[in-house]
Amino acid sequence: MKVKDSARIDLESSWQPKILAFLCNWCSYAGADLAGTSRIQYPPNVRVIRVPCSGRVNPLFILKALQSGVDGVLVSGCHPGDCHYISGNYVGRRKSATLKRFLEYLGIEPGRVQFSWVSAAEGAKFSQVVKEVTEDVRKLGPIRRWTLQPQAQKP
Amino acid sequence: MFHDLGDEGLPMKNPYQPIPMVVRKAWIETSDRMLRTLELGFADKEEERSFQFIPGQFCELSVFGKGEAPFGIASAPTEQGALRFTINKAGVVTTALHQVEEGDEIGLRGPLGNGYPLEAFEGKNLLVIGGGFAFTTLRSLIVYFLHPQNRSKIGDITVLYGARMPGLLLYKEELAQWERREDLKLVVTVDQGDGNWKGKVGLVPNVLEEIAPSSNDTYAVICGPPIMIKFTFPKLMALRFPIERIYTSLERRMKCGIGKCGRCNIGHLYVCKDGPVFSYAQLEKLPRDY
Amino acid sequence: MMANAPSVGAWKSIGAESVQPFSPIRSGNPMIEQRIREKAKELLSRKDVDLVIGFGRGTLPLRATPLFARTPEEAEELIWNSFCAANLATYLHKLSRFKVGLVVKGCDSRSVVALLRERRFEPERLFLIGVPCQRMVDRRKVQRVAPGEILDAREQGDRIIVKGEDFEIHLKRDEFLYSSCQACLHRNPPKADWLASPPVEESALTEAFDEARLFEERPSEERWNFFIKETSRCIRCYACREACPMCYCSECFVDSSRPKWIGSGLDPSDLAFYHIVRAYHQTGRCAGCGACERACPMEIRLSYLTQKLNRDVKELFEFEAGLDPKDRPPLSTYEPDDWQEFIK
Amino acid sequence: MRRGPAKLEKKNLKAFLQTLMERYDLFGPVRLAEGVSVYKRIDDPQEVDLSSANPQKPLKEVFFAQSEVMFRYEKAGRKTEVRSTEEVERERIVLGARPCDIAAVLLLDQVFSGKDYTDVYYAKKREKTTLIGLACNRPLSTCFCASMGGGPFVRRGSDLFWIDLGEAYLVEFLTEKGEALSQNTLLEKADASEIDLAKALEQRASEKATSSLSIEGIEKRLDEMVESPFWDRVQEKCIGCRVCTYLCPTCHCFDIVDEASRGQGQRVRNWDSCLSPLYSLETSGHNPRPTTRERTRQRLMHKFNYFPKNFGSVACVGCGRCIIYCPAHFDIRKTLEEILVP
Repeated sequence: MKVKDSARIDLESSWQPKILAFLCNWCSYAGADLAGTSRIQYPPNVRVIRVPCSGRVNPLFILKALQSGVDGVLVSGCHPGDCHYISGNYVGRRKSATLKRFLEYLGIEPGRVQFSWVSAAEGAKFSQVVKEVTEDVRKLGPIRRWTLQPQAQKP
Repeated sequence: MFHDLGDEGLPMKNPYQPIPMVVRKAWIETSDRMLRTLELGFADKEEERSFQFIPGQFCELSVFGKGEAPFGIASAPTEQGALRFTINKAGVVTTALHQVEEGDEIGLRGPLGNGYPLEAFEGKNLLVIGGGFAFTTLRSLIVYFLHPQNRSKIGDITVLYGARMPGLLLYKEELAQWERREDLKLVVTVDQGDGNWKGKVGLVPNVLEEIAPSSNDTYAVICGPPIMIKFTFPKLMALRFPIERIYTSLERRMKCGIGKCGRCNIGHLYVCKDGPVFSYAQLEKLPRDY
Repeated sequence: MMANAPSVGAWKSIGAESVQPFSPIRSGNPMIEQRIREKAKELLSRKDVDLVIGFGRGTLPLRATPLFARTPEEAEELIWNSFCAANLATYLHKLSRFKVGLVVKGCDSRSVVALLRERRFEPERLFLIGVPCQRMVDRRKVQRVAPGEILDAREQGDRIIVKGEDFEIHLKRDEFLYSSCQACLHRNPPKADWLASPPVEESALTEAFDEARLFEERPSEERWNFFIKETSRCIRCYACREACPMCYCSECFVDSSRPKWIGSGLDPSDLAFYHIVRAYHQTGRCAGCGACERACPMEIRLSYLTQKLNRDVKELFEFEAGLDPKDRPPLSTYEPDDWQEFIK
Repeated sequence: MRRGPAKLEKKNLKAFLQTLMERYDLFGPVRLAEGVSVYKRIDDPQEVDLSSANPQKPLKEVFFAQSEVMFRYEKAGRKTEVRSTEEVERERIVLGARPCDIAAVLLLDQVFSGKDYTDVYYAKKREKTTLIGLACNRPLSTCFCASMGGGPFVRRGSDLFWIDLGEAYLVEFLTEKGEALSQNTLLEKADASEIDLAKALEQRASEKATSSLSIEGIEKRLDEMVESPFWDRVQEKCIGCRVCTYLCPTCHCFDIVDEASRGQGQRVRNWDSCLSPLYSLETSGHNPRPTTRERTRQRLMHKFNYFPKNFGSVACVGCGRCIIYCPAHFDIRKTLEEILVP
């Protein structure tokens, strides 16, 4: 993943939330595309990684992104019933539900990891989702609770 | 004890810190593109002068950010100016070494390990048996003894080298040159030929049986995949090679290369420090931990 | 090392004072040990199994150790007491070629069921010697209330009597249970080929120690700080992973070099990463046996992590691991109407 | 002629440590949680905890950290600049080290000094360190130092040796390095009764830590046991974690890895363990020690056969950590007995 360095926070004042979005190839990625071609504005804070299906998103991807300093993660896939692979998004939904609740339980703020259904026709919804996620994460501020520290000094 | 260390006014040398080497040349050796040879020059002339090695020793090569791995030195001490390594692409470090370009700098620590017992070989005949990409340090050994300065130190040299397919043979141009030499008997064999292959076809143990080199006054050095060694060893026994005169170079997972980090031990010996070259007489006394 | 009061309320360290010790429930049948031995001897002498894995006497007080009996004589060494804490199902992975008689408590049996569901081994090669569990005693809790090193310990009814060089104290057994045992709702093995005693009465849900609930009541930041403080002690010995019967991946994500998910050192964020994933990978698979926490030499609190996952899985998917061998693991299936309020 | 023993009142301990910290980096046992402690760099004398027995992580960690940067590097074009981190700036003091852990460090000295190569990371720390040993007044039932040639009051390897007298520590000066601290004004002259008390404590502790296990002849015995079915039984309950090796004061295997991002990074060494399958796994997929059988054998053979062959003594000091912390309750004393009395 290339997010690691680009996600480093430079200065508090100039801070802009960095959001990583995993978009499914068939719906949400096409939705983002549509938002672009339709010239619908959305915040530039999001970096997109295209995945075959929202069910493909290994929880490790989300965790690694957060640990590497990404301020927020969005996972977006096809609406229920629309999955290109019939059930990928349903299975993914269970992973997302348990992971989200678990991270919140540990003390990762609820807004850091978010999920959405965005179809290929929903350019406007994609834009709306990105706006919301960006604003949520902006309110939370830079991720501090869980990022790599410089290697512990030798004793 | 420890408190006295360094009191002699000499700075302790850091055995973990690599020296910089420049990739002078790099080329693919085999048709499967899994073996690549790097020719490395010293970035620091001082290091070059102090770098003395014998065939059979190895170095740790570093690609910074990827890590370090051990490789037998494929060039001979008689080849001045550069070191040569042939790298089998398998893990993270070797993949990175397949990607470095000419002019890049990489790190090197060495020479490490004991090397072949050249003095013992002197005045005797030498049988070299190699299989696949384990031919690297054997090349070093052969080139060393073929050098005009050293050729007279040793009797007959017989080289038996096998690979699965013609395309997987290392150092093909050099093999062709050796073929023409009179002071070296070279037998190259492949498990399976192809349309262009005019040489021998047959497994190394069978070919060894066929050429039946004499064990009189002869040392055998054998390196290759475990399966080859397993079947060739009995043939050497049948040819009456005593185990004291059969040598091999062992491969083990290594890290430090200087006998500190554990892991490569066989019994109380460390392959990195006490090896990698062992005689079968030595190995016989050790646990079968390899 | 020495505390003045029993520290049953393990959350005291983060300020929760509301934990109540259990009301005592009947202690274990004293005949269990003998019955286990008899059964093991029978299985071994009839060659129904190659070996029986149970518990043997430890070399230290308050400890039992896994025992691998291959002959009826060795089966005489089998014991049963309140220190038989290990989840022996973890040994099944390395004994794939043998017919095994396995001594299982409720949680251990659930692990076996979950593993069978994941097709880790053929059910035919297992004989489960079920023991309805009296719940196990946490030796560390006991040591903490003792004024010195414990040199001898025995159980007497619902008491544990521990002795040291210059002390002897009597403790109420049920006040020193493992937190995972305090939380247990399935003390009877859901699957066993034979039971060493009649089933015990299960604890009522309301009585069970809900560590996760208590933790949840803390503010978010405090939760994170607690989690990090605990995991920062981790020395990456992976005892938690190895002790867990469900951790059997041929390559754990921490060991993968391509991709490399996690740094190799002791960076607190890497340690947290490891523990998040180790726990999360148990979602819908964990029997709540607490083996991970018990194995930790640095006494890192771990049970509250899997407890939360277990509770969520129950709440969201009405699933409890290892109860029914026919149930699909919840993360490998779905219902069209699964909870999704969190999705935009 | 060394100075006679001094005493340090416990009420002056913190002040004493404070004065040491002006000139030295201080290391000692620190409690991380109830029942859990480690050796750590001391930032505040308040942290030091000399009350508990051995910390979980042994003294070796002070010289051979579990995770240590060896050098940092930065890419500049096609060149790479390497900067080693081996230098140790300040003198160091380690306090509260038990005799068994110090005995273990003396073994590690042999490994890391070596005839051919000196491990500079270890050696430079070791050189700059003054070791304050702490007598064990109450050895635990798991302690078997006496069987391994040590004892609760063995002073070998200590520069200073402290004995807990209740309200004060008796302070003995054993080396020149140790004597360098003798001028500290918080150290008072010890009187005869205090020295007698220390002797009585030593007597009592030594009686408690008797050598019930003799390992005479173990190296030879193991020579004959390499292929013994014994190992099949020994390995049975091993779950393959690394507790016994990481917490062992003499185990010293390590791994070397690069941690990098975009052109800069560091080479790090981390403790490794022969009980991990990855330890000996080769890139080809071949593993010379494929099961816990070979791995547990390696652990025991290294301690009681290979190490004696290479360095003349067993690599076990009888601290008992592996017995206390093994999740499967493997007791090395029992195994040694089984090896010696088949």
